[in-house]
Amino acid sequence: MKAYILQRVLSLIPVLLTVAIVVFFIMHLIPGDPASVMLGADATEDDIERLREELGLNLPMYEQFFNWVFGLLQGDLGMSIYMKEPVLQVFMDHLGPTLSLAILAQGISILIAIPMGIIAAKKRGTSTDQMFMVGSLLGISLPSFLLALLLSLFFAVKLQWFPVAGYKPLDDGLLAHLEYLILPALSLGAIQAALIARMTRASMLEVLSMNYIKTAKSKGVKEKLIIYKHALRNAFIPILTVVGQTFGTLVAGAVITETVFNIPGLGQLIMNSIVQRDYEVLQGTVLLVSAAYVFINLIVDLLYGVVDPRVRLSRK
Amino acid sequence: MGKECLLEVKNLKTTFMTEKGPVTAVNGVSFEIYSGETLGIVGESGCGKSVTSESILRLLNENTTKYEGELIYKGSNLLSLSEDQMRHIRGNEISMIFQDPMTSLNPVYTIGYQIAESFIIHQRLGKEEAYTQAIEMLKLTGIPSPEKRVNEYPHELSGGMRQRVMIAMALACNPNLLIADEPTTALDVTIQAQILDLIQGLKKELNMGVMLITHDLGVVAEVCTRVVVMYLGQIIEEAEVGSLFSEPLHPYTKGLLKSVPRLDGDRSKNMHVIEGMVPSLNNIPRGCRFAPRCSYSTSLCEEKPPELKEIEDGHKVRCWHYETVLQEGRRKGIADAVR
Amino acid sequence: MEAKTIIQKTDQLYSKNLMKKERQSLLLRRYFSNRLVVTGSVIILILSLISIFAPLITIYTPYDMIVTARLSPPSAEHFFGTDNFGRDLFSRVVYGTRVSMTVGLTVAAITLVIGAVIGLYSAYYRTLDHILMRICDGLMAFPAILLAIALMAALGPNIINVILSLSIVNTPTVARVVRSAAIVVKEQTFIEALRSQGASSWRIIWLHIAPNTMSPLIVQITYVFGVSVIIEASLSFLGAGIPAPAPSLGNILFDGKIVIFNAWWMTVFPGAFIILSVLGLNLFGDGLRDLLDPHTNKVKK
Amino acid sequence: GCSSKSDNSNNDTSSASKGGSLKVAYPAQPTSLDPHLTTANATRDPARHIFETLVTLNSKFEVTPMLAESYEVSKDRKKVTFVLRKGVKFHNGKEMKAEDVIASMKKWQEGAVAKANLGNSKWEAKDEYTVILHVETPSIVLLPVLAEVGQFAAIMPKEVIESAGTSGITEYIGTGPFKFVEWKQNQYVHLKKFDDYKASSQPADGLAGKKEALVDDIYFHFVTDNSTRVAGMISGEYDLSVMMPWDAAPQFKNVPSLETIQAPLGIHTLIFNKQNGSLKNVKARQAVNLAIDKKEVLTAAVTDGYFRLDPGYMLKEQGLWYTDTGKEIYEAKDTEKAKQLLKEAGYNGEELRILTSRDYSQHYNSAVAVQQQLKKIGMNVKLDVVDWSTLLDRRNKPDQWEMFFTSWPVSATPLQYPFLDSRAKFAGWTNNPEIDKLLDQIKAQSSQDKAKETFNELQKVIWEDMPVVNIGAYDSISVKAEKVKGYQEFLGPVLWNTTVKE
Amino acid sequence: MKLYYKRGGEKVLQTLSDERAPILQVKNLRKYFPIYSPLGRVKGHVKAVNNVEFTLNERETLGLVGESGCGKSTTGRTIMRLTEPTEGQAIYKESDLFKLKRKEIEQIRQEIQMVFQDPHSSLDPKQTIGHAIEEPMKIHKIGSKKERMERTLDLLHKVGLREDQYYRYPHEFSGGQRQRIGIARALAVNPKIVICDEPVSALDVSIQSQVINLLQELQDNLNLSYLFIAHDLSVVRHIADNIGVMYLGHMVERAATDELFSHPLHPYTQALLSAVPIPDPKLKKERIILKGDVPSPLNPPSGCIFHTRCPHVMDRCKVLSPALTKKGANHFVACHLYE
Ligand SMILES: Nc1ncnc2c1ncn2[C@@H]1O[C@H](COP(=O)(O)OP(=O)(O)OP(=O)(O)O)[C@@H](O)[C@H]1O
Ligand SMILES: Nc1ncnc2c1ncn2[C@@H]1O[C@H](COP(=O)(O)OP(=O)(O)OP(=O)(O)O)[C@@H](O)[C@H]1O
Ligand SMILES: [Mg+2]
Ligand SMILES: [Mg+2]
Repeated sequence: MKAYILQRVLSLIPVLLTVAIVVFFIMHLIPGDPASVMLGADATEDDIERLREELGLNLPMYEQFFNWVFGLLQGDLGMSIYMKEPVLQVFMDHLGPTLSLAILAQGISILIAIPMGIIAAKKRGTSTDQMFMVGSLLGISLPSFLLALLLSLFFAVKLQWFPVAGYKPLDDGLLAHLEYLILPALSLGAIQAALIARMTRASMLEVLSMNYIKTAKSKGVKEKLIIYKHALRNAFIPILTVVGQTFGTLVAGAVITETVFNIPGLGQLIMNSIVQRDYEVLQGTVLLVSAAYVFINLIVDLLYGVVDPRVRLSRK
Repeated sequence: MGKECLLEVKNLKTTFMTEKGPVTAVNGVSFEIYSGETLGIVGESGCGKSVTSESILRLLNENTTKYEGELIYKGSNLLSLSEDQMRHIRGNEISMIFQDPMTSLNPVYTIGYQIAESFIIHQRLGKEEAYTQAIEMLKLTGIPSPEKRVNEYPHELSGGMRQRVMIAMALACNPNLLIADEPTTALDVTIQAQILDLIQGLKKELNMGVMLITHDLGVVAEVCTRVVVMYLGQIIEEAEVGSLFSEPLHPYTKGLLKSVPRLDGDRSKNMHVIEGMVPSLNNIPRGCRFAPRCSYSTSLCEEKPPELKEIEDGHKVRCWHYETVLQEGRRKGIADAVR
Repeated sequence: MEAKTIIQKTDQLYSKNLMKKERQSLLLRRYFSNRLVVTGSVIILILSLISIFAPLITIYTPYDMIVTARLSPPSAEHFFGTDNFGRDLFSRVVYGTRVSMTVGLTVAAITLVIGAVIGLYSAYYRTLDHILMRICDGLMAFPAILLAIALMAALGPNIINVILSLSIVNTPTVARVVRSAAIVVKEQTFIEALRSQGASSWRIIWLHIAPNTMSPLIVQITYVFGVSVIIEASLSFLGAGIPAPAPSLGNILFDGKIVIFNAWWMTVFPGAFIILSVLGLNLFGDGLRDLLDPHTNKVKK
Repeated sequence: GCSSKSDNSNNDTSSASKGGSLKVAYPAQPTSLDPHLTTANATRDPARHIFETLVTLNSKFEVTPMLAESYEVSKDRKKVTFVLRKGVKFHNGKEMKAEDVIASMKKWQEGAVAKANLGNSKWEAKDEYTVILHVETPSIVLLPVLAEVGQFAAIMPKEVIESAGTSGITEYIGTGPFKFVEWKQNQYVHLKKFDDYKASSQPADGLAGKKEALVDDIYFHFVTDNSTRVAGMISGEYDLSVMMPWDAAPQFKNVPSLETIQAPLGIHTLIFNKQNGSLKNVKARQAVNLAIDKKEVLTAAVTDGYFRLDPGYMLKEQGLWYTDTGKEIYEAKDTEKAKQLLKEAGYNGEELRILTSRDYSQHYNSAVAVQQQLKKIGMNVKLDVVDWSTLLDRRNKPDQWEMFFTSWPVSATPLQYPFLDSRAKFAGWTNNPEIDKLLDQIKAQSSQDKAKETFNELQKVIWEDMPVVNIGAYDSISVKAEKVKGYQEFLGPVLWNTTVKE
Repeated sequence: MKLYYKRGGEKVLQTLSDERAPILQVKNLRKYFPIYSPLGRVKGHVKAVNNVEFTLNERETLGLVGESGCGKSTTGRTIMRLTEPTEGQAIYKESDLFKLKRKEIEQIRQEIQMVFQDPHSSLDPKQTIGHAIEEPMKIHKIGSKKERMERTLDLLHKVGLREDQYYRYPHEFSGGQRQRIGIARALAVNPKIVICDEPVSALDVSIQSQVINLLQELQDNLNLSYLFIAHDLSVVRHIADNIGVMYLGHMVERAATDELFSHPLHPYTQALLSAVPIPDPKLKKERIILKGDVPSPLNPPSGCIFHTRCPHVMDRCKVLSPALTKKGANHFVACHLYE
């Protein structure tokens, strides 16, 4: 087990290296740099050049890359040019909102989607099934920004049930915290919910046709128990996979949601870092987000073992 | 021990609603099972053996399956029982072992739990007590160190052991009738011998009726008392084991018996062959279902489906030409004896 | 002898044609009995026709502006009203659909080819697998829309770069799907049988593994198509997609966002078209999966 | 309801309720709050509440003392003596003295604005409360530059300046009516009332005079998405929002609890690349001017009612400078002549790129409209839509563009426009010796009247040589909740003397 | 050329198989599959094939029997070089198959072909069966397009399929027919040796005999040598001239078929034979029921690999592994009982 985790952690290295290379070179290929951004629209070239030199931006690109990677190897993600804080610090400052948002979105989507998928599978072919599935299809087809816009228009502007935008940390009380996050989480979780509902249904349908379900039935187990005890747990692995993968997309989706709802999370941080060319913040953030994605999927893989004992010991 | 009739299957007809229209996989099957006997059901793949057995416990998907006929168990028709009443019978009075022990056990629960579940459902035992009982059951099936095994998962056991677990599970509540659907097909011969031995022993001990489904005539010959031969959803012959093997009345049974390779057969001869293939259920011959492959077939066979007819005491056959078959068989038998 | 072969051949020809017809009619029947695909294809067909015949069904070009008539509501003259430059919204939505469909289609085609090559080869060669899949993992771990935004920022926004960056974003998922399907196929006995006949790897990969990964691939590709339409819209929505003045559903929405309170038509129409096109594609993909998978089609209610 | 340019500056504010907090939805996050560093509005607007300058502008754009009690310009105009107000405290409790002013000015002078106008001027402390500025060449812009609002000459404690790094100060300590509390990245900047603020005794006027913090807290919430700001104002989430999208204005009219404030923002210009490409030729530029329908462009950019068709490079409000010279050229619109001029310029359908960014809708919308208009005279125009930072980078490269739109906030003098001076090397690379000469002349003039006269000449040259085209002047829209009283806008939001009635 | 056998009629007894020239000699074959730890280190080995030796003669069938997992398929696959052997030699036509280069082995595969167990997965579902049969000819560039087509049609005919089925897809065929297609495909390039890996295990009895008859017929007509892998002793008995019995990677006994069935020496062979159910209810024979399961090849028992289940186990067996020794003409056994 330990060895397995170690192996997985080691396999992170090439993945993160790919991410590092891609993010570094994309960032540095984008025209514009922090020096010109910082000095504003009317700055002269000389000023910009001077600042560039001070910030070490005039070094050859490979040199900058190796400096950065060298720092990484020592656990130093660099500094934010604007915020004058270590990237890790900046990242942590923005992690909270996104994490809350992602967890809430994922929570809502799981709570809605899994029962929906189960019911649809149980009532396969009925109108309930069709309704749920068309609903979930709509969920996939509706771009999240559109949904975000509509939700905010209706619930925040028109009904004024929720604030339009902004964020309150957990310290201000759970209720205030949630009040600001409900709409964004809904708009972010819709696609997830749709995907999970569909996966649950497909997976349940497959499991329900397995022999051991027949065995359970032949033992006289109640249908409810068959579904929730015998089938669901077996159907869980593909569901878990989707949950793990969508968790990654939540962060990406957060870019839009956080923009619309003005939540100071990683999405905003990333967008702003691109806009402001805050190289090291963007590089570090993307790297950490990617690592988190890989890490979440590692956890998902480990959860497989909890759900399914077959996975526990032997791995190919 | 008296032979009481446990289950009477009367004209069972099971129809699936499929994309291409209704498919009747089992068409008018009737037989009885008595306590203490082993009834064999044989037939080639797809002839409806499993559907018959699953129909008895009503395990098939209710949405897409239609049952007709009667299944008389203890005076009531299983087909007209409520789902709740049916659940009380399943696993408690009639239980079942499936063909493939790997896929028939739930991979995510320990075998202990899966056996204990029967006790918990039907005898309302507490968890601990149920586990103790589960260990007892495992012991009964001859699994070494059952105390340890109860906490293992199906994938940690070998095929033979898994099948023992299935048996332990099925026998947990002392059922009156055990349906074993190809219990040894997935196993090796030496393991198969172990399992069959076990079922035979337990049957005697518990005085159950056993319905053994198989396509292996060798297995039937070794363990069954009575045999039903199925072909394409119908019973074509039913008899005591002895008379079926010595005097098969249906050309198909006869062909089947001959084409089974035997350890004592003549190696130099070509193996006997039943020409042709089983037609699909969507395309059933109008007359006798076996007619297209039958060497005795006449125009009568092609026109008119024969009825299942009792020829001798307990020996039934569905064939227009059983007499010819019988006579030919007797002549051959004499010839064999002479040689 | 010759006569015999001729007869045989005509026989074959005959039965071949017959079988083809039979198969076609069966497929057709299955197709029409599958409500999902039919609905999906009708939607896609209509949208495709709209985009192909865009110049014929619009009165105005998407660029003609009458600034004085900006933001006028739907009327007989402008079915969908006008936008913030006084351009005909109907025309812009129609051309925008054209752009979205083109982007979706091209991205689908590119990812199909590249994803298939990567997926097949990494399924077949283990060492290659390690390298390629790590790269794919890396690209997948990279939040897709960010990669697209960053790429767009780096390459500059134009339709080719949109397509390019969406292709880069989507290729890893396609490659993964192909790979996992191909790994299953590769383990099947018929591949071993081919090897035992002395078949070369090229032959095995392209003539035998590839055709057998088609159905998950097709489903994934329709998904990519849908996702590309949405991401393109999102990029445009964030101001990083198809650059103006060319219309795309996303950048119409971007413009409409600000006037959402006083010009609902600038949100409703392009929004509806995006939903329709993605919905159509998803329906089509789902139905296609059912069509291609004989197991799910067995039981009918 | 909609009101005029600014809220009638109330004098009865003292009687109005004090306290409470003001939530401002601000469209952009600053890169730094160090006003010495950048001209960006996002820095200016929060920073002006924290920091103050020696002199500032009143509502008539006249230079007025602020931290200085008074100032005196020597005869030869080479020496300015500032007498500092006594007892002015920094937010850290320290009193502001001459050494702080000198340190601050030295640092400020490294910035572009100061460097261009002050050159190597020296500061000297005469005593604790007197500083003297020595300049090499006398200039009419000297004081206006010190009062400039963008990249302004903020006075900070000496220690803060000593500990500042290359990219600005790290401690935001000034003398303003509000003190800096917290900057939550991508979230808000929080300012708090500074209790020890020592206000000027003069009446409030523009940025000058008496300032009083009437609210306890100010939050500059950074809300980059325009529609979110609009929605946030409508739902009452925020109390005030500046730089609203013009298109949203009609919407606010329907909300009784909101008031719209319209204030002059500046001039809208189309900049030509005079170093590279077809527009090097003045005839081509003139053709462009003839082809552009300025009203249409401005309507597309900022919608009807928020612009003025005006050839002046200084605003009408700036009576010290304003002139409408060049009106005929500005108003001329003649497609045929434009085509003719194009032909003369030797234009052959080469692709012309308008560099623009969606980050500023007025620039982008103008570009879209102009592209259509230029097509009519046969110009092959393409839009290069990039993000703002890319635009900043690309516009410095002569081979990457032919035109771009940009606006110029109201400036105290015309000398601050970098697009005129060849020495500023500003994108577009205007290189007209005559313009340079006139600029120098203005600078050297001893009186405002003479300077204005020379400027009149300059504007004429600009309209003839057309290094840029002035499309017109336009206003910004801000929206505030009704409960916000006493708010005014002068070259940006002014939040002192403003109350929130709870 | 001398014919030894005539099927279907009187048999010409053949006595010594030495008369026939050996075509394939396998010596000292070992195949260990490494087991990796998650970190990629080798944790141990699955000893799938351990020191297997046999000779396959021209126009002869060598049967390989044993229970699931004993290494039969691995033996076959190693000879085909579908997996690389750990050790050993396979002499074919004076060259060692295991030493051939990649290109050479692709060439030699024309002469050694294989028929697989599972008729469902051994055909490409997306390829018509005509093309499937033509494929090996294409690979080895045999004949023109027309010739290939004609040969394919001929082969289809030979294996009892209709020519007009050329354009059909595998899913349109039954298991038995698919197996025939597999055989036709193996024969397309005129092989000398055909390795049949459980070609009938997946088939029903009535179909099984059709395929076996076909294989025998083709052997006679085309002078083929078969390495026939199966777990069903009664089937192997029918087709094989010599039989090797495998247990846990080892060959425990090898003899001519009749010799093996009449005088099984190894206790495992004896148990295996006794466990085969005989389709004759009158014949109640004494079965040897082995205890326990087959041990894992990852961790085989010390000494004689069979000692954990052997009814005759002696102390010696637990430590000493017996060598394959000759007991009579062409009869080899590895057991301490016979030393
Ligand atoms: N759910 C179903 N829907 C439609 N047809 C079915 C269904 N289940 C079984 N059948 C069909 O019914 C027939 C009988 O199947 P059954 O499983 O009883 O055969 P069997 O005799 O048990 O065969 P085997 O030996 O392979 O287990 C088959 O043709 C099968 O295709
Ligand atoms: N690629 C492999 N990696 C690791 N172990 C393997 C591999 N292939 C086979 N084995 C193991 O080698 C042993 C022999 O397998 P093999 O397939 O040869 O058995 P078999 O006799 O053909 O069994 P069956 O009758 O089930 O086909 C088994 O324990 C199997 O698990
Ligand atoms: Mg069955
Ligand atoms: Mg095998």
